[in-house]
Amino acid sequence: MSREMLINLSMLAVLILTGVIAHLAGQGFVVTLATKAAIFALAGMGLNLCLGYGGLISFGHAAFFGIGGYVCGILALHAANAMPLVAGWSGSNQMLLIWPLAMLGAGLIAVPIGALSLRTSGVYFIMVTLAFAQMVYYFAISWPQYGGDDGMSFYTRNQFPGINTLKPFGFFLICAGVLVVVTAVIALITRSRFGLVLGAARQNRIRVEAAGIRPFPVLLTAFVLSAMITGLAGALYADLNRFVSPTMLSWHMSGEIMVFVILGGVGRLCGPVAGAGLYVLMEHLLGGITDYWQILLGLVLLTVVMLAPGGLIGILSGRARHG
Amino acid sequence: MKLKSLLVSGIAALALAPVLAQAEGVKVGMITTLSGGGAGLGVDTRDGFLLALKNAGEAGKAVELIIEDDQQKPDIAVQIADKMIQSDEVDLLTGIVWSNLAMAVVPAAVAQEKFYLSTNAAPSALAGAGCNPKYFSVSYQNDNLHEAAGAYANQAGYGKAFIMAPNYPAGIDSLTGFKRFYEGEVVNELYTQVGQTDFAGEIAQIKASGADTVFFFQPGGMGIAFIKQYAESGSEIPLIGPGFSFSQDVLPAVGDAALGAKNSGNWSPDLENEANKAFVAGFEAEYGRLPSLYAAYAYDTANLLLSAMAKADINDADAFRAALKEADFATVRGKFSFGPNQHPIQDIYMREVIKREDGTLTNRIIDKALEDRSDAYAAECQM
Amino acid sequence: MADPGTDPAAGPVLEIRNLVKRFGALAATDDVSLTLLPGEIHALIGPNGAGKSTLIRQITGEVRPDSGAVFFAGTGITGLGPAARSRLGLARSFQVSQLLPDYTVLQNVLLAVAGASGGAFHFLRNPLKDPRLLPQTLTHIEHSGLSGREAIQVAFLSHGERRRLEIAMALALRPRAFLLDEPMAGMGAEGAKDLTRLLSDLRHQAPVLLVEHDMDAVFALADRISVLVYGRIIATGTVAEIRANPEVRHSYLGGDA
Amino acid sequence: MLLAEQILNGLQYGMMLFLMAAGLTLVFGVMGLINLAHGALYMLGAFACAFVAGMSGSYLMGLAASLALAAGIGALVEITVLRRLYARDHLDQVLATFALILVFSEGCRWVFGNFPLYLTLPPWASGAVTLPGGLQYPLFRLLIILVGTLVALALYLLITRTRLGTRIRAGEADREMTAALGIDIAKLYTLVFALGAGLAGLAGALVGTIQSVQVGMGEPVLILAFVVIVIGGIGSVKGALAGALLVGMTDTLGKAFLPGLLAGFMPQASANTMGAGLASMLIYILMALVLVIRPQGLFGAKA
Repeated sequence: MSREMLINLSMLAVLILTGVIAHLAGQGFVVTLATKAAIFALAGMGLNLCLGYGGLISFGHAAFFGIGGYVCGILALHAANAMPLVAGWSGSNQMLLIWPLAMLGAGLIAVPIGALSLRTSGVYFIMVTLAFAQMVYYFAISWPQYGGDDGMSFYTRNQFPGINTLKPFGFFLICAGVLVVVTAVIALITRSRFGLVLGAARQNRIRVEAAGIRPFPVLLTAFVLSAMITGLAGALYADLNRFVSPTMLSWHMSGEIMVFVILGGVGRLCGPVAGAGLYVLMEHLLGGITDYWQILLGLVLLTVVMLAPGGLIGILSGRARHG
Repeated sequence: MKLKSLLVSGIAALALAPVLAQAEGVKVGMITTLSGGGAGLGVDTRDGFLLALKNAGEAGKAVELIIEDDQQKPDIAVQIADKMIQSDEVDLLTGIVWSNLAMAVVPAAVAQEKFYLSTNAAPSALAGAGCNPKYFSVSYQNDNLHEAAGAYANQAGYGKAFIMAPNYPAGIDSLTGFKRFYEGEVVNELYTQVGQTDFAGEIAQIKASGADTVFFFQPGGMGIAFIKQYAESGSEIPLIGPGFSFSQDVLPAVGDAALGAKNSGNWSPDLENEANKAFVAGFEAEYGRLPSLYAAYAYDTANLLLSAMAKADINDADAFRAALKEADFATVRGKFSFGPNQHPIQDIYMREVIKREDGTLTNRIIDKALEDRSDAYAAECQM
Repeated sequence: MADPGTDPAAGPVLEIRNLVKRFGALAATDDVSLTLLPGEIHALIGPNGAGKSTLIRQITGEVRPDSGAVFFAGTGITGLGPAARSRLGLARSFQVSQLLPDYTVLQNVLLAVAGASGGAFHFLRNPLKDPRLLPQTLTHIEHSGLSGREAIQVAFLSHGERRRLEIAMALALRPRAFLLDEPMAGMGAEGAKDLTRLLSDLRHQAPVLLVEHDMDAVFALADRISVLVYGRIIATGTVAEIRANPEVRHSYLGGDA
Repeated sequence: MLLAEQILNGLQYGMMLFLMAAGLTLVFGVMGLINLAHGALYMLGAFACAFVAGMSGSYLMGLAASLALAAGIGALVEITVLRRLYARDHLDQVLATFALILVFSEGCRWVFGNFPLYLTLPPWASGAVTLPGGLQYPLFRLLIILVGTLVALALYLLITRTRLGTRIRAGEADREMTAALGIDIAKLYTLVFALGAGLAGLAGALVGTIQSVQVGMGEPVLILAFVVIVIGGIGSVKGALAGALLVGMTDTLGKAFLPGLLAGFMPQASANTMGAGLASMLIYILMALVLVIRPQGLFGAKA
């Protein structure tokens, strides 16, 4: 096992242990923080798949995060009020049903967004993904049925067989479990033939064409998978707060998801775990000291970009580049 | 110098931000807006609450107050509420200014057996079928002030009103409230975005509408921007609004553009009663500015809380609730009692913006618009 | 190991018929026809700006011609994109090497082998351990003289090694024709000699359409030469015929060539 | 009359966007830098204006301060941070400038507090004027249109008629060549960046005057400015002007007239809400359309 893999696994372990120890110590709020970190890490993992491995700098992943959240919120709201949604079916409060639907929703929207955005590259790609996310954002604002600008609360967490999701630790276990599974799936995908081609498309699309493979479907698939994972994170985040609002779709959210990836290390398997953990830790610790903690976050981020482009995992593993 | 005084008050606000009083007693979490365009409302809410605690002396020290800024964002408010309930283990929440934030926080908080005392936001959804034994509105029900403005528009002989409010629960309650007693024609009903600061398009529509009055509900920074831009536009159509649109947090920044504007309020700095005189003088002495509606509501809320604490232990929820319901405190509004849905029954006045001798703008009462007003939703409340 | 598709009796492997491509008023390719016969090395030469790149890009599928057609192994491929043409066995190398700098030699060749056997959409097995891919990959690396360098990242390869790697990746496509765009560019004299040997071996695998500036290499390798000037083929013939052609001497080779 | 007024509103909005977009597009064209912190410079300009105008009592001093401070801070940031990013990929640029937004926004909050600041118009710029045709329109908004037009003209002259302009064009065409021509490329970059920053600061001050000056005010404008330059073609000042006017008009007219159109199909209240939201989406739909038809933007050079 390589040193980087060890570091990846220990990042996951640290996050899970934090939650467990906090629970045993009766620190319910720290458990919630660890849950938040796990969810942000998941969102970052989604983005990392297309940004880190595929080189697609999406500045619009908040759209998928938010769509996942809204799917969860809408289903829960309908279930709570027994309001018919489609064909007499009135939503659901079962996470195991909500998750695939949230992923499906995010994935379905990602297909046209990805297909159109992939017509461009470079700065244009960044700007176009941003613009599409803004479109979704404004759509959510102008859609009064589900709260518009105000967002909507669904007051009670959705259910998972055998676990009391209302207890912070129960919900933490679910989120951590999802994170572990998704990490394993991403590890598998990025080491597979698909991952080989995706990494190749990041480096040189012309070469991939010359090898007889069209980069477009590969990149689009990566983009959609990435959106689905981020959408799943959005569904969990909605359940964490029992509330969704257009803020989840805002460009600031896109920037933050990107920050998780960069802080931890672009294209590193558990970079987003390290990044999201660090982010939540800073938010909590520095936020307790000063209201202006984001200045410090900005400076840390600047330092990472200027001096340590490999992020936290890059520093720890001593390798400047992935690949 | 207007800017300087704003700067000074900003810095003073900073110094006060993490206020923690010690002593055993009730732990109160205040979630309010301390940054952005809505900061003026939250700062007055906080300051009014703190003033009441200070005036109460030893009794006030039994309240441990934790204050957090919600940035006027519902998701932040939800997260703060989670933290206050889980980590700080507060007994009671209060302070939310905006109805959309209240809708995001209050139902979950009361479901977790926490009391919530509203210092401002009181959306209709929480007054009717969604009422809750743990939820008290000390301010009003959202529709109230707007209902009074609608009644006033009839009296003043307006028959073609252009009505406008931000698109969030309180905005919708606002226009619903206005139309409840207003008998004339509504020439246009417009919802603006929350946080909007440029009203050029809306003003053009107003000018072209042929209305004889503009009723607008734009609290905080939105109101400041609207009134200033309206004054620049050359339109002569008179403005009326609820007290929020011409509140003390808005007036210094708008300047003379607001002079003479009629607005409705359940409180006014010149209201004749002992409690109010002490409040206005004390607030001015403590903070160097006149209190707004929001400060008055928060001051009443703190005093209501203290009155209940004197009668019951908060751990005995039923007793504490009964003590709150008695509303046995010296209100700055002259008279105050709770209706069956735990929303106030109170008088509502029309006010006018005037200039004091020292040049500050403020409101004075010109008429009583509604007497012993409850609200339109009380009957739907089952508890 | 002659590919079944290159049976000498089957006619030209690659055939270009009357290709025309205009950019505004400029005809970059003006009614060009040429053929690539089984087993031959056919060199395409011409001065800078003659339209060689545009012609190559139409053959690879990056640029659509305004009119005319391209046939490969007997089928029309005018409507196909570059990836599809590569999959049919039209292998190419680039003027400026197009490799994957973060990957090792092994991963680079693996990509090409993957392209030829089933494409990208396999999500489970690690290709480094895939018996469908690995033996072939190692064979191609060996044939192009890169044995022992498998684990080296491309960024650390020498220029000559990169050229060889490109050839290895072209071989991995099980090519029916090679399209080599200035493979000698930037090579020293010694490296050029090595590469010339490698190229002349290639014709045993499949015919080569060679675009090259290095006239020594062209005259040493080519069976036939076509000369492109101002978007038109002005002559096609054996080395001797082209050397003797007055029009070619005048417009391209110059008096002393 | 309503239409005329809304068109003027659209023009004013467009001009303001142009002031923002011009700097953004120049910086991208010349240095290849994507600068998210441009909105922060807009905010800094507004705060500088509010502060200096408040202290000195002179609005014009405030405007001058907004230009000077934004340009100064722009130059400083260019020299200390951004210069190192020109050769990096866009991801690093996005992140570094995102980090700068956090630093500037929170820094501003720290210095000026959480309260929005409000500026008072000087008497000579306040009130409404009656235009030919009887339309009353705020004088200050007319002034913004005028300033935008003047800046567009000045930029045109600067780029086509001056030595600095020649260098800027050379810089856009080929960075290495510009260096070979003996132009001090570092100084040129600082100058271009400061120019763009100054314009953003000026825009912030002007808008802050009619609205309010607060932390975060630059962000919505920044996003729109990006839409503008993507529509216009990244790097083209002409494109920035065209894109800005297009976006300004689309947004204003959409907000003004979409609700009316929708009211034909649904109740007035929901038509108003939907209309406002759709109008906001309209800009992005416009952008998507432009990109589908011309991926390099209206005036962009082919990539």
